[in-house]
Amino acid sequence: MFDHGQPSYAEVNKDILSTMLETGPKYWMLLGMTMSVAGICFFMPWIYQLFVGVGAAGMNHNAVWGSYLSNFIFWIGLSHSGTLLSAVLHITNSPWRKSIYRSAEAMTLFSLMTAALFVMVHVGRVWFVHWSFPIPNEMGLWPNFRSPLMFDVMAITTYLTASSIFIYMGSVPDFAAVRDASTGLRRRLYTIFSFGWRGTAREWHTLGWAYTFFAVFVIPLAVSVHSIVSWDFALSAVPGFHHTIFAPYFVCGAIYSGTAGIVTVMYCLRKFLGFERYIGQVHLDSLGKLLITLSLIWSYINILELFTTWFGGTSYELEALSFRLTGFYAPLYWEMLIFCAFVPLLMLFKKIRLSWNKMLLISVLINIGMLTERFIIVATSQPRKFLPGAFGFYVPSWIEISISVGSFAIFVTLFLIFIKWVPAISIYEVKETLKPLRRNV
Amino acid sequence: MSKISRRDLLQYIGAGGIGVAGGVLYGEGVQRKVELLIPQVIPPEDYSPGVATWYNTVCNQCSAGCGISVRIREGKAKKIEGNPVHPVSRGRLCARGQAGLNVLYNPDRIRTPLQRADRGSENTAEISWDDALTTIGSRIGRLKIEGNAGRIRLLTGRTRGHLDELFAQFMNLLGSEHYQQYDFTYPSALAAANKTSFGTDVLPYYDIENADFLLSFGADYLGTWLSPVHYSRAYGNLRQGRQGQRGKTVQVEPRMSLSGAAADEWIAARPGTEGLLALGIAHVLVSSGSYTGNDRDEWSSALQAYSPSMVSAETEVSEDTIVRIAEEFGASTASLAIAGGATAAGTNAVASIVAVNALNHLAGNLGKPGGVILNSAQTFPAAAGSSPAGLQGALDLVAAMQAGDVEVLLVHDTNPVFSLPDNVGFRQAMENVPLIIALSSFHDETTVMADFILPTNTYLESWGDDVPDPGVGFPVTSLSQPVVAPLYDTLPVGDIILSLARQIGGELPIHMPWASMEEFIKDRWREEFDERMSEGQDQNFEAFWQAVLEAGVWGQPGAAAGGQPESSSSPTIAAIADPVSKFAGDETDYPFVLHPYLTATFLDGRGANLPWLQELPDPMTSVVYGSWAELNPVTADELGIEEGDVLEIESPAGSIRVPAFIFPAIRPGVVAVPIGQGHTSYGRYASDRGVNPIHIVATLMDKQSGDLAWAATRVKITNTGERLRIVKTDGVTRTLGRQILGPGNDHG
Amino acid sequence: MSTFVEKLRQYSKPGYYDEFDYHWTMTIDLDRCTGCEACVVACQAENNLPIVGEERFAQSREIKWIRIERYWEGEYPNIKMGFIPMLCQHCDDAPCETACPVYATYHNQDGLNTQIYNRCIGTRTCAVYCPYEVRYFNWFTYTWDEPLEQQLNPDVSVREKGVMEKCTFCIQRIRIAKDNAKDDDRRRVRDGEVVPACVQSCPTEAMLFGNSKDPEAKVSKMMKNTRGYTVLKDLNTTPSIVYLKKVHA
Amino acid sequence: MSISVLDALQPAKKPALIVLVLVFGLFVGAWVHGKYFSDRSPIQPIDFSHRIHVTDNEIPCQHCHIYAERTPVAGVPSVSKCMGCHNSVPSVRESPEILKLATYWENREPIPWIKVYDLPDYVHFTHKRHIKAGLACQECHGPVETMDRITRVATMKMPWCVDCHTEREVEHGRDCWTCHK
Amino acid sequence: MAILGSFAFEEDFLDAARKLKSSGFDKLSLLSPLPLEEAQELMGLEKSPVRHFSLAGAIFGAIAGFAMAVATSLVFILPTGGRAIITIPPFLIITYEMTILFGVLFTLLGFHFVSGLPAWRDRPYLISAGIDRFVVIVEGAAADQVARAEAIIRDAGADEVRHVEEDQ
Repeated sequence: MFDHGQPSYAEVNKDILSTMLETGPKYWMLLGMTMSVAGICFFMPWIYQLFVGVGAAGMNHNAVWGSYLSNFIFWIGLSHSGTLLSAVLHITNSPWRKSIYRSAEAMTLFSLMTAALFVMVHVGRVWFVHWSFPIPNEMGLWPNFRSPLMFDVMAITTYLTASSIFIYMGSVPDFAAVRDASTGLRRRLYTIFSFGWRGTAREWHTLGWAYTFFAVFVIPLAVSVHSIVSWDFALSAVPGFHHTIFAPYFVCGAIYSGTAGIVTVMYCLRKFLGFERYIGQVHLDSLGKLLITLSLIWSYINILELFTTWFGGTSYELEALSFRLTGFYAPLYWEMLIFCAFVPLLMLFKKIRLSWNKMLLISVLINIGMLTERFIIVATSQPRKFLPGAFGFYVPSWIEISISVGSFAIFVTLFLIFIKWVPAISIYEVKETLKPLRRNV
Repeated sequence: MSKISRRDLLQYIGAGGIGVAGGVLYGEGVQRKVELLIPQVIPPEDYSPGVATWYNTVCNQCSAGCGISVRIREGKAKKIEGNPVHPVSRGRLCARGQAGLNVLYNPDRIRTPLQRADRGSENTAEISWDDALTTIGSRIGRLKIEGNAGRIRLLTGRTRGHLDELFAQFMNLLGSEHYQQYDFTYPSALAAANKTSFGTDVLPYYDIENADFLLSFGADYLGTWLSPVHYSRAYGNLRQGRQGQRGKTVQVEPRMSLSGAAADEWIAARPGTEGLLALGIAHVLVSSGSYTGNDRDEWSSALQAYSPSMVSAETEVSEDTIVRIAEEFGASTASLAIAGGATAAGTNAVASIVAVNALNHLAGNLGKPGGVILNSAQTFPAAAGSSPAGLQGALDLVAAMQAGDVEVLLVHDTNPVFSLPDNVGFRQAMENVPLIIALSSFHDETTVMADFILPTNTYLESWGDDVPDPGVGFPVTSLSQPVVAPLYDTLPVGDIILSLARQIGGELPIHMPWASMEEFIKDRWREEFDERMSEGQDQNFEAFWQAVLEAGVWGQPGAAAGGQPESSSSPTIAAIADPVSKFAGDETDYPFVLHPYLTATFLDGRGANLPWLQELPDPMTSVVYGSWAELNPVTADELGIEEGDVLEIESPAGSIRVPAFIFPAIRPGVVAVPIGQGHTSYGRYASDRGVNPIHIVATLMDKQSGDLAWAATRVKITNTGERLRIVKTDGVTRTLGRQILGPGNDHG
Repeated sequence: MSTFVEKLRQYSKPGYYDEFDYHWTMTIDLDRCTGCEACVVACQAENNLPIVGEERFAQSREIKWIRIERYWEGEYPNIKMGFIPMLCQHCDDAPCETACPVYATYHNQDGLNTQIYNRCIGTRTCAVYCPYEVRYFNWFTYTWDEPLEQQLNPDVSVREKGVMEKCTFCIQRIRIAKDNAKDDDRRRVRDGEVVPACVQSCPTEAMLFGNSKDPEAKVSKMMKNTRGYTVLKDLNTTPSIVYLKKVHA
Repeated sequence: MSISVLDALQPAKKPALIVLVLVFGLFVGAWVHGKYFSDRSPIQPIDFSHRIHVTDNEIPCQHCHIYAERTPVAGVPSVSKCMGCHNSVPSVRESPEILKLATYWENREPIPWIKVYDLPDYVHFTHKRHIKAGLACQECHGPVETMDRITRVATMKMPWCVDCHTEREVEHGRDCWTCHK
Repeated sequence: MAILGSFAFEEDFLDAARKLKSSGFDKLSLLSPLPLEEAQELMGLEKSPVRHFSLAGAIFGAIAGFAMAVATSLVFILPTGGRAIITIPPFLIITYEMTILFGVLFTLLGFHFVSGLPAWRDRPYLISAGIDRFVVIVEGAAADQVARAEAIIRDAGADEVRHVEEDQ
């Protein structure tokens, strides 16, 4: 479990809390950089777009959905690693979960927030977006619960709420640890954050039960969220969207890209926060195996999609398929296949699986591939719908590309803020994995 | 609660104050902008806010003369529709007609009289009407006194009705006989050929509505030819208007037009040989015994030379097709042949049309339903009838201008600089004219050469009347009235002429005593009403006038048409001649035939400044905003040309650069370029957009009619290697086996 | 209570809506249609469609509630062109309607597929779901060069950026006709009293509009024509526009 | 050593109170604005009194608002209409407000009345239908006959319209396309 | 008066707790830096009542979700896509999401309710309990019992014992 020998309890506290409490100039520089990138690349173009209209993006009549939505799915997908994986591993009691789940859950939260931002960027009149929430408004008119988009609204808000609660509750004992390690304002703040946690048997017991229930709720929720996102597409008759396989496809793809995301985040935590002691090869190995499995499922579903489309043989689907495979965006399609289906097979070799740098590369490639996948779904299906006369074309504008880049900066910014507010590794759960101290050993 | 210190209290008060102020500001901020409720000072009698009223008038967007109804709300024109009681439009209207609102509310309209120091430039100075009319009036008056009135010329577009009479009278009183019309779209050759065949140059009524078999040689009767709205309505009836009887249409033209697309059969005969094809069909009609008239022998000998085999070799239409069409044509109860477009724009246009007329003779459909019905030259109220003079007239004018014989040129409603080939040199010749006055609503290419621009009211702001040409088989006169108050400091063209007459003085104001065009028209109508119609009617003139004004049209549906057409075939037989067109340019140097065509949207370019029309996808290609050159896919393949490749199209008379468009329904060896774009000056929507193919047309002429043979130019094509994106709405133009055009109708 | 249960039962029935006396229907005879595009301009004039400009046109941002699609059949010289006017089909089972999260588009009691501009938040889902691609999005707030705005029809809202729009079967004309009918104490408008701008303008009378619930209406009779078909029938959208197939002689 | 959340919260009490006061102030401000400074009762260019015209002189509404029963718009009387009566009412001819009217008339200028009831452009309301349905003007415009200066009494927001339509069971009165198009 | 005993080793701590319990000290708090099953067993904690909250929340959410979907679609009768006004399949999705949402929210509520957090009142605590010490707190011991409790704690091997005044 621990590559460099077992630390003592006190060392665990010290190691983990120090990353939070001690802040160097590098951190501020990095934070400043990501914040400015987020501001310049994401918010400024968005504000411009708010003034001129969504026409600032490259979408057009033939493809009214564009990169904003593919980014939305990507981020929702990325969110699927954390909470879902954490909950599944919690239920199945996998010990290697404990040192990575906190950041994984944070990833969930922040990618969900980023995804929600993309919904805002996507819609034409964001200033009226509250009409899609089930809250009373001045028209006395409620949202349409028959709409797949409403499923989305409900699912994502629920997911966001549940994930926040999940990560928060898991952190309460750690907030107490922060409280104990600090003074002044921070101490007061963390007293409130930790609800005055003392770590009594009753508190631990209640938290344990509650946490298990959260996990039980979150697993079906996470599955439903990406299924619902897929239904935004699959419930339309659009060739390329209208597949029954879409829900499992999206869920699998989501977990796939999310898991790859965890590898990336793990690498960064290890590298920049010095968690070598807590994040070790066992994690890498386990995640590598998981990735291979997911990659194979993903490939299988892709083959299935091609096969059913070909086998169905309708003109609509075949045209959309041939555009995808051979049309303007074909290079992207093949790039996606290489990154998501073939490159991950390298992880079959244990040597590669245990190499941090190679795993980082593979995980980043997988996520590039998954981002492409979402773009391909959105961009190659809509312009080839039913009426050939309305066939068209969609190329993202600079605004869209900039906003996509900016979204990564937002994500990193949120993450950077997170590691200064919440212990990036669960302190008490790491302690659980240590061999208990015996007086006479 | 612990005691509140003074400091704390102040803080609370401060917070509360900021809160209240913020609340007030918020309330102010979300408050709606103050809107005013402006009452009228004195409301007009028929004014109802929020309720639309319809006024009938006449469309002026082409020379068909459709009756229109304009929807007016709160004094603004909102929509133009066809006038349901008008026999030409019958309640319908084409795209161009409906875009008339863009003429009225065009942002580029000339809003005040202008004076220009240097010709061709955009720099103009505003001038008052008084100053402008005084200056112009004194110049013209001096010429008249000096006896040089012949040096005054008036050039207008197609002008009919009493405005035509006003122009004629004005020029007559001045003592100049140089009132002339030029309209690119006017079918001079058709008029000349019909004069030969039927003895009258009043355009006849082609009764497509009741025809069973319509054979069109180049005439895009659904898009641009003579009276598209009327013919479209007729076409609908021909197809599906009669129970169990569906008329058939065949179109002969090298490039599929809207009518070609609608036709059951589209025949791309070799360009310039359409007339020959007509003669070939005629030959079969006579030789097969389908024609049984007394003069069969005469026909037979006249058509002797045009055997199907010979015609087939020339036209590259198979003998079978010729025979089959002839048989169907002969066998149909009401078969009708019409000619227009490129067929009527070759060097032997008149001969070609005569050949087509021969078919009508042989089918025996003259004066019958579904055939050719002659229109009466007699109309009510009678108006002088002058016709455009075609290329010959323009050449004469150019010659006169070059020779310095023109001192004052008045131009109205025509744009010869744009719609004449460059070779004619109209623009250059205008430089020799000391004073050019444009009566115009827009800065077009001709107007920018004018020294004085007198802005005219648009047709929606003017009085007028019109005798549609071609008519509808019975006497019809439309009355147009201003439907909105003039938007700017402009005057109706008739009023300008009357004011000028007053300025010039002499006997002019005596003979032209009317204060305005309205008065003039009403006066004329009253005169004739008293003369011709008051007998046997209880109606007085005012009631009659009100009724006509309300209906927008006066007509006599029951009245006999313009008498029987020349039933004798002999003039036609005598006129049969070799109808094959000659082309400018050598076939080896210039391997392609240039096929400029009028578009349903811009016609000869006059519609190009209307944004709705610029944004209207071309019916056949879906292209908007720009020009293109159509090539057959095979030809394009051979030359390695793809859509968007910029081609240099060079004729003996000049060259243009235009992007290629691969068009599957065009004869290989023909390159078609739409007319209408390529304006250098015509407002923001038209300027610097596309090319004008008329400019590279060689100045060949049909000798008999003096009409420009605009379809008789050969060109060569070079791929410049540049690319230009063609803006169009179409994606893929094949159904891909999808049931879009109906079950079992998808041939992929 | 029983009425409540009754209502519930009614509302659980698919396809239920408070039906009125109308089911507005259009027939388009492709044998008459010549593709002249008069309808396109008529619609533009009636419904305040923007003038988008060349650049935006090139990006497929044009707004044409009715457009003509053209399809070639065959190759030169035996080539034929098929025109088909494409406008909102006012499907009874419209895919677009279920897509909208805020009810900006729904089916009203006249069998019309509505679009409420001021309710729209611009998710554009309806446009994705529409198989006929007849929903148009306002990518910008379009403006008119002065004084072209004087032409705007005051009976139709001018749309701002970020909202979807589409053919309404000229609802303003339907409303005016119904208004007139009410004034005359008639329960129904007469056949032919409501004429959308496109139908009105059609020079070949290819289009016919009316209430298909009235068996005497011209449009009901025309719908029975053996050439009648609906586009993309296999998608089961049950459109309110019946096309009449072109006759190939 | 001991822990209590309450202790930790103690220093936050004052800022929280200040924020509370601020928020309360906001509400008060908004209310005050609505009550005293809103556009519900704008000052018109002429101090026209409906009370004098309707109650004292018993002029029916549609005598002046002539378009209400036949067009979507109620319409304000034209200047000529005002003058038509006031020319023949010598008693008040010299009052300053009538003199204002006379000035407008002499200059042939319309009176720039400020709209009190203004609907957004996407609402297509018609007076005609409502008058024909037998609604009194006061149902929506309030007791105009008692007002010296006209005051907006209804919100003119959608639920206000819809409630009435529901209450009166207007046939399809809740179809969005009844008003929005 | 509360007595705090801090232990370095888990077994000593459990030992002390067991002894205290058997000696009749009921108001025990067992503080540990990580959850200890033995300690929970010792305190007699088996199934947590949180689960009732979760169930109640889920049921409430399901009913509320479905009811919301049905009720709001009846406010305005706006048919879409030929579907019924009350369409079961999509409403089930809403129900599903709301079930989870309220399940989670009620579980959270349950946690707070059962665990007694956030704790408003002052409670004895040792910082080391959050790091590496196991702490036994005996509360509510009568004055005469304090010494006995302390003896038990010390016997078990506590490395530190403290007395803290409780505020009542």
